[in-house]
Amino acid sequence: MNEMTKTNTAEIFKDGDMVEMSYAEAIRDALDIALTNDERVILMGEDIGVYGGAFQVTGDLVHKHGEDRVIDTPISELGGAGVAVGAAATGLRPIFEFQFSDFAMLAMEQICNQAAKMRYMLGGNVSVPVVMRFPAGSGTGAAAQHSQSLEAWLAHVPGLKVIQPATPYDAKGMLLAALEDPDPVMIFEHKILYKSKGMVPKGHYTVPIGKAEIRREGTDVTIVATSIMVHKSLDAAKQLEEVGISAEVIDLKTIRPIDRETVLASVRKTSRLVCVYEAVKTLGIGAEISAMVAESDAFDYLDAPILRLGGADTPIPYNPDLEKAAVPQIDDIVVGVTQLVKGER
Amino acid sequence: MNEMTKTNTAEIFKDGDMVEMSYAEAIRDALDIALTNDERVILMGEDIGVYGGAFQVTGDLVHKHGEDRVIDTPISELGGAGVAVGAAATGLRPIFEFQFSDFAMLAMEQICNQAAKMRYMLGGNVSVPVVMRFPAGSGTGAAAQHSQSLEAWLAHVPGLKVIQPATPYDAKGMLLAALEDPDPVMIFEHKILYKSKGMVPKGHYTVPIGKAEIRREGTDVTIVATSIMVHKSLDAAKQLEEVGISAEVIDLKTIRPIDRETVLASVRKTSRLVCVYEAVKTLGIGAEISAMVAESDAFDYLDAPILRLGGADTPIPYNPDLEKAAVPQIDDIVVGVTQLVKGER
Amino acid sequence: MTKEKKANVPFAISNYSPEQLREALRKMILIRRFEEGAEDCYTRGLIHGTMHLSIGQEASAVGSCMALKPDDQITSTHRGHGHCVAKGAEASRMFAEFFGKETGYCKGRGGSMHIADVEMGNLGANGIVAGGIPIAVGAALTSKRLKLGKVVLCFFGDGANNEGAFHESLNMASIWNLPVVFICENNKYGMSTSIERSTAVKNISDRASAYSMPGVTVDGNDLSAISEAVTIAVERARAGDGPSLVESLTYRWRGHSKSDRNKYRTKEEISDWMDKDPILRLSAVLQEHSIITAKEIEAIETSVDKEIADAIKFAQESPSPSMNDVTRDVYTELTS
Amino acid sequence: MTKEKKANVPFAISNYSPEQLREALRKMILIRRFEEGAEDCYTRGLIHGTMHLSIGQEASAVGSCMALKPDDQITSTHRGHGHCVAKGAEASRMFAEFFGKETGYCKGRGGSMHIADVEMGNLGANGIVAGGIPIAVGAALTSKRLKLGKVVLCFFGDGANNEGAFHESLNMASIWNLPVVFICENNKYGMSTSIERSTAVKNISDRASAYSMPGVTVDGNDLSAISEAVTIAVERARAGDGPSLVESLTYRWRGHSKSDRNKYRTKEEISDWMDKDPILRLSAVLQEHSIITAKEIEAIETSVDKEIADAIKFAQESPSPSMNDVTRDVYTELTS
Ligand SMILES: Cc1ncc(C[n+]2csc(CCOP(=O)(O)OP(=O)(O)O)c2C)c(N)n1
Ligand SMILES: Cc1ncc(C[n+]2csc(CCOP(=O)(O)OP(=O)(O)O)c2C)c(N)n1
Ligand SMILES: [Mg+2]
Ligand SMILES: [Mg+2]
Repeated sequence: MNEMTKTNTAEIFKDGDMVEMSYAEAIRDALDIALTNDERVILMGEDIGVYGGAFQVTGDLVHKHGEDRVIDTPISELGGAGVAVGAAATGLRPIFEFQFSDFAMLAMEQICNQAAKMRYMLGGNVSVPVVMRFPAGSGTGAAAQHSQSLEAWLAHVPGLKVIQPATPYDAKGMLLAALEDPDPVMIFEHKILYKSKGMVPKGHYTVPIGKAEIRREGTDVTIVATSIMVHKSLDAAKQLEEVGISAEVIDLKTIRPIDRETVLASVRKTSRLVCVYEAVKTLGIGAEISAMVAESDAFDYLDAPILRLGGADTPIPYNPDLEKAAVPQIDDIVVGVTQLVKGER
Repeated sequence: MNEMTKTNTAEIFKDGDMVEMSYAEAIRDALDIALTNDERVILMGEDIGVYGGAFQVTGDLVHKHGEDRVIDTPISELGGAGVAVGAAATGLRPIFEFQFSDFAMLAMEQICNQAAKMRYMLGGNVSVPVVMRFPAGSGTGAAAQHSQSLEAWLAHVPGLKVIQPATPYDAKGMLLAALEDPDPVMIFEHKILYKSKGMVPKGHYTVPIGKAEIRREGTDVTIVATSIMVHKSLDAAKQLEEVGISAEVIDLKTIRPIDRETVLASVRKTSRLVCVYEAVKTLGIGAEISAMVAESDAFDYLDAPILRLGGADTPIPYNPDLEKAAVPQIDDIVVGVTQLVKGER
Repeated sequence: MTKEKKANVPFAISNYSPEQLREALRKMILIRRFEEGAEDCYTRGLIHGTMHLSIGQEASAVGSCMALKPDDQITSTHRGHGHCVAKGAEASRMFAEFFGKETGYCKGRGGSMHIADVEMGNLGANGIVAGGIPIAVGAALTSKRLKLGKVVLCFFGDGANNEGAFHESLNMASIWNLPVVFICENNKYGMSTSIERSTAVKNISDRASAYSMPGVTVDGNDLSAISEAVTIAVERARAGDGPSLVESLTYRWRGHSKSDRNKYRTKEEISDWMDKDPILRLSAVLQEHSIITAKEIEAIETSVDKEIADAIKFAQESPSPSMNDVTRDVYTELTS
Repeated sequence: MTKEKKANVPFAISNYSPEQLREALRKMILIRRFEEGAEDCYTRGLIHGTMHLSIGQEASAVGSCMALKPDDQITSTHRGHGHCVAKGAEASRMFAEFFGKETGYCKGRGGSMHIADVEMGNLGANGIVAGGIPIAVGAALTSKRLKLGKVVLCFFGDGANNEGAFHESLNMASIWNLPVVFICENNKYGMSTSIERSTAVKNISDRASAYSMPGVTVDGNDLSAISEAVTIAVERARAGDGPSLVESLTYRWRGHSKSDRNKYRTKEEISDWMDKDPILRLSAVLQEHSIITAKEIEAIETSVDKEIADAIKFAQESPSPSMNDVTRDVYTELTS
């Protein structure tokens, strides 16, 4: 894991206010702060209590805040999510954890027909400030039903906000921002990031939803990446630098609503665009980024086709080598960007 | 409704073999043929028996084929779809009707975790030849939970095939092709099309899945449209012709897998691309078409940004005027294309 | 409220004041006329979309909501006009909604299937069968967590009881002992499919035992019977003793929606049930107990007719939404 | 099969031949050693991903599948190794699957959570809790429609019984009278959540009445008890009398998956259940009835040990998939 968060946050927080923690710990810290500061906050999910969550995100919070606040649900994703939606509409601030984002398929109705639309359908007379967390992505050897990246589904749905923090710093700050948001916020967390470390401010702070961040400046090509692909892209950018290619890397952070201006400004500067994401390439978030740029004024600045590096057209395979082959790796980014810059694509 | 199907099919079938029928009747005809020819075929869905289906697609088929073949399910979308998946994996050929595509949200798990992945996860040892039908789209005043166009969700999922027939001819022929397909085929039918008429061959024929069709040739701009937007685009193309703009209109028909070559060839010819679809613009199928072209060699032929005309970023409103304002109309296409061709976009 | 029951005196008569009982009858008549007015507007092409009328089910809606305090909440269904009126909504703003106007309860964005009156505690009809059930449980969780003392009434149909959401929600409500009452309005059909063909138990209330909660089946066309059953369940919930399932047997006189051709049931069945008209039944009981006179009932009818006519007029004359506002309220506008 | 029961003679003893009973014991030992071998390979880093071991639940898998004919089918769960072996799969191809090899049952694409042996009638484990339940009902529908005479056994856990899919599936199986047997392997926990904290009934079999089907709870660590209950249910299904729900009480000795730290249960509870070892119990019964000797059991153990060792060797030496084949079998290749 690269060290970007340090540079990033150093501007805002003095070193003494920061502490190194993992992505999972940063989320737990945010949850702890939220539970402590606001009695309306509750956590719901499967095995988030004494077990501490399948990925140990909630950890020992149940011991501190009690079973009434950190609620183990039965294995009932549709009903559980719906209870969170109903609770949010009536005054609580539930944070619902899907054990794996794949299981959220069972709850699409409550997320997309109810939570996303309730405010609109009711003429603005209600808010649904529910936060949902989706551990996503491949790399754990858990095969096709435990490795998906389905964030594009939710980003297709008006009424939702959808974020993909890539660092411990953002994981904490964006979760705290989500809790202050009056509308439903969906957080996709890549499982492989849970153990990644970074410097995180102590106490309460927020990182705005809807703002992308330039993680690395460059002049030859813009790489727009999400979640774990931000890290892979930064690693690729280092290698590309060695062969004289200067890549700008944008961490999109929020995929609904997209920070259009940050992306377009970068493309106007570099004239080349590569979108990198783990989800299935077809209709993944890179499709939207590409289309957004291709229909904007930035189109006129483009010196090359827009390259997308996304997941292969397959369920995630079990075999570890196939599993890697199914999603973009650092090498793929290096090769793809190099070809693009050299006009070979 | 324009008359494209007549010209289209006249080449293949002699007039005497053809009969005029509505889109709904054409589907019913296909279902009838399938039930008659193959004892493995069953229909499943809510109120598809004596009621004849919410949109009268199955009509009186239950009287002809019996309650054992035309099965009214309880209101249990997840379980019902799952039963169809299990039946398909073991030897039946179920055709499952969701009463409205919106309710398929309840069944995403069985569609996307099971049907789509079963063959792959089991190393190719099983086929899941299930056909599912999704009445979709707005225009009926049924508001946010009964008017969605969610086809992009399914087109994001490897293992599924997803089609959107726009004419009675294709509705019948592609359904019969879907039944011959060994893999799960998802059919999105726009509710407003059910009553539209066209010439349809008698008896059995198939229209291939995966092939787009040029509905109208043109030289200035390529319009790639799906479902009901094919008709709106053809109407717009007529108006555009009057102001001297020659639009080529492609009926995409299949959105997974996309007929890449037909689209790219057209764009190479016209140098301009407009994607028209009813689903929410963000991450709708137009995003994929745009991105596919922007990353292809056809990019070099583009003389203008790629325009997408899709649904507004909102749940479908109830008020009829708002409802129209929420999805592309003929005028929007005329204006959008004109601006694009004139370089105003 | 006490649950006294004098011999041969119906629960409602002994437990509600004459004013309350007359108001209940008025609400039932209002629902009936409301639905007839809506049907008429629909037939005349003034209202678009679809609608699901609750004519014949008035006692179920009113009797259930009688058991509530004003602060209590309900979730409703696609067949939700009656629930909305019963919980205190104004006919004028409901009609304005059907006419797609800014003065409608949902500002013309929701229509019949999403009619709601959040201020009066109606969290909304729902276009998704069983979609409101988990939401009701969530509202009950809020009430318990924040000690609001509210009880939530969750309406759904017989068809909804075969949805997974029903099962998951009743289970959670039970294990967490939440203040919610599940009211299954069993009108014998989910659209065209009879409970015999769709549901593997005879009485839906029999399913209560699968969630260790009380289950009872009552005559939903008898205002007193339904209000008694729901009162017991509401008191239980308010006392912290958890949820109950009440099955209210009733019948819809009209087709499922406006496109129904009634091919799945007989004329005889319909007319048998029309003979059990809940309004006539309550009228008779109230007259029997000298709580109201025939003339007073006539007066109610006249005033309700006027209320409906005024409501439709209000709706027609109300302003339509501006087309610029198509995406308003998708998200909360942040005024910072 | 007849359901004779001599006084004090367990069902299995009187209804199965000595060969069948010895084979049952052999399969249970095979499952135990299989799981231990898998655990060992996992611990040594030879197998990646996660796995859910069924040590302690061997009688439930074997006793249930004993009631089946070879043509009958099963659907299984994430904790599916035992079911797979019980239905006749080879250890070698199962290990090859865990090692991600082309010789594996799923050609290395599925792994532990999707282990299947379609030829032997195992339609597959499932990564989705309750995901296999509707699929089993669908398979039973096929059997009924095409008059195949097959019965489908549907395994799932106690945790799965709170999923909507459970409710919807049992309801449909009942109204359509399908030849399916639902076997809930109640090992007291869904991951860390005890049935007391997750499930609003005492016995999961009590939920059968909500679907008007027979429901029974049996000691799932007693091969005879489980095989008897499932036999009755299978015969009922095969006779066209519809589905049943069998609750098999058992216990997993290991953690839920490899990352479990067992914080939700006590050491005492675990050791109490280890005292009810289903293999020791069956061994004792068979010896008591002179169906097998201690020496013969030892011989089985030795041969099973070799079978597992050979299987692991086969798996290790098998070829890996080619990276070019990453999208193979996403769709059926059409050879035209
Ligand atoms: C999830 C879902 N499935 C199907 C429908 C279509 N639908 C609307 S109402 C209805 C019947 C509902 O029956 P019931 O619950 O008994 O209510 P009733 O109409 O009888 O009041 C159906 C099938 C829907 N709206 N939502
Ligand atoms: C839909 C779904 N929700 C959650 C999970 C995560 N998960 C896997 S197994 C399991 C516990 C299942 O408990 P049970 O059904 O009792 O089976 P057991 O593990 O005890 O054999 C959970 C929560 C999942 N795989 N699928
Ligand atoms: Mg009903
Ligand atoms: Mg269990």
